[in-house]
Amino acid sequence: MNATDAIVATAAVALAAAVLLARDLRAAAMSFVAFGLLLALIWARLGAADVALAEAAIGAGVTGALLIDAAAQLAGPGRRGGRGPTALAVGLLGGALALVLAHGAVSLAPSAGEASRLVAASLDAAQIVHPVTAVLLSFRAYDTLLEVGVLLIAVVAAQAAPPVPRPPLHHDPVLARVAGVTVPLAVLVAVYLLWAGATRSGGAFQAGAVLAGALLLARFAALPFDPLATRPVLRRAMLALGLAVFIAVALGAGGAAGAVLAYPAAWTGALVLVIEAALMLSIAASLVALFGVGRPQ
Amino acid sequence: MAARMTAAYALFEFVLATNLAVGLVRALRGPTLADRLLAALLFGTTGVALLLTMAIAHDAPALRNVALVVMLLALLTVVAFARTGAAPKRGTDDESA
Amino acid sequence: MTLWLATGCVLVAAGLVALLLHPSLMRKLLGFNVMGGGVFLVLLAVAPRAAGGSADPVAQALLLTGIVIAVAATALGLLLARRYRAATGRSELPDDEAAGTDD
Amino acid sequence: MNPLDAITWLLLAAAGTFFTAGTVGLLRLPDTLTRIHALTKADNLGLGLAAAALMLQAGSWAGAGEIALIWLLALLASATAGYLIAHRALDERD
Repeated sequence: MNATDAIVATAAVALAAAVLLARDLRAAAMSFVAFGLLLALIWARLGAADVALAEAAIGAGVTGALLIDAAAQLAGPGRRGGRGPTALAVGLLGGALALVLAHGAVSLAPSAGEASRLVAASLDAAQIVHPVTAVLLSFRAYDTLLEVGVLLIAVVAAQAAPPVPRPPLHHDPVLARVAGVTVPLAVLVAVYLLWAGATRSGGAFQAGAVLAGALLLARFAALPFDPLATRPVLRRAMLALGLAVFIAVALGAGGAAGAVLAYPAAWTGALVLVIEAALMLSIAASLVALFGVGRPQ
Repeated sequence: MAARMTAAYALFEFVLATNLAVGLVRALRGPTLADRLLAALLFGTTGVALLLTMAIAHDAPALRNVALVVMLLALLTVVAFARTGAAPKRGTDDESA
Repeated sequence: MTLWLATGCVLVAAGLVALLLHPSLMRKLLGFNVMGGGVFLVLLAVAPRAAGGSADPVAQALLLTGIVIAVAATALGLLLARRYRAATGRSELPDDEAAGTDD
Repeated sequence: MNPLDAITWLLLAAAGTFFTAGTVGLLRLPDTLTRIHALTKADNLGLGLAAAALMLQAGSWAGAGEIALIWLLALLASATAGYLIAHRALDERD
């Protein structure tokens, strides 16, 4: 364990405290942005580049913006919890829980890395180079499939509630110009991450999150070009695309390969890329829809 | 990689982390929301430098992409702050709902 | 790794306590997110490392999906909190049911 | 050590100095408007120097290019942030 790690860990705990104890909800949201950033740093230091990518895009980016946005509307006469004997009791129990967890976690037998070895050994059979992508789209593909379903359900639930009206965004020339440069770049980065996912860190989730960030930036900057808002049909199509394509491939190609969610060896690369592209679009559209910024009435 | 360079990277990482920790004071104290966001952005720049250093020190080029994404989305949080925080009039929703 | 394990456990406990104590819906969601971060940290800390220092791909895949689901749940929760606010004018739960009624 | 490494050493040292200056500024400067300098000036210079140092070691043109792109993005982001935050700070002041 080196000093840098210790400092980062301490900072993360301090920021968590800032998030949970801040008087003002918006201040808490600000601190959460920094907290998400520190988590991304921690994932990077723990050698989980893929997770760090997702955290940087979602934890620090999308979630942070989401919280800042919501805090502006939910900020009320901030009656903070954490008073009286109940609070004390819960606090003590929390401390005890931390100790128990820590004890349990520390006394865990160090993993023999069986799973890692299995993945490494099966990569050739799966015809996918990047292990994380192989796990997500080959070895545990049904997990991913179901997750996309969950995401879609969340969006449907969100759309069921009538949108909360919000003040319109005025046009800010500086912002529009900056977004005009950044949004296309972000889209480019998303596509790059999608492509990289085949061989290195990257993939549908990271790319989808970055794409969502780009779309949200375009919305906040009130850029004129916003197909998701102006074309409900396109929005719905983009939302459903991921699950639809995934299932189609699972059954179609699976039929050819003799098992659901199995890929014919020769086609693995192409099929995985197709699924990931569809997933990227759906994940991005879902995050934007859940965000609810400037949702069409 | 020369041992000297690994030392340089480790030292630089430590300096950056220390900067993060000290900058925390502003993030925690505020006083205004703008100050907190400013602190968060400073975390962003420092974090990006840290990521870029780690990308080379630990030979993990993927971390460069992480830094790129951090920079891209830092803008999103700023814009979200500037656009939505600007009108925190309580009950805006209630009137229009 | 002990450092990360300890950090993760502290985050989990702190997030849970906030989730239980705060009457404000958004603060509950913040607690839920901090807690999630802690869980991820523990998961990744116990995950084995490859020779190159990169973490176990299975754990990474698990966290990737977890992060996306967490943001989806948070966003949904915030939308509901807004609806609640628009409907009742309040963004907090009454005290008697303050505990554990998260998304 | 070879000259390239020596230059990297120097640049990293300078970068560290500027990052520290930025942090000190963030803490010591009197109000929000002045604190914006810490981000838009000191830290960006620090990041620029660090980027230069690391580009020397990137080992590939693509890597070096990406580092440069990140720095340009940092400039753009912090300039925009400075503009937007200054507006908000003025609003909050009165």
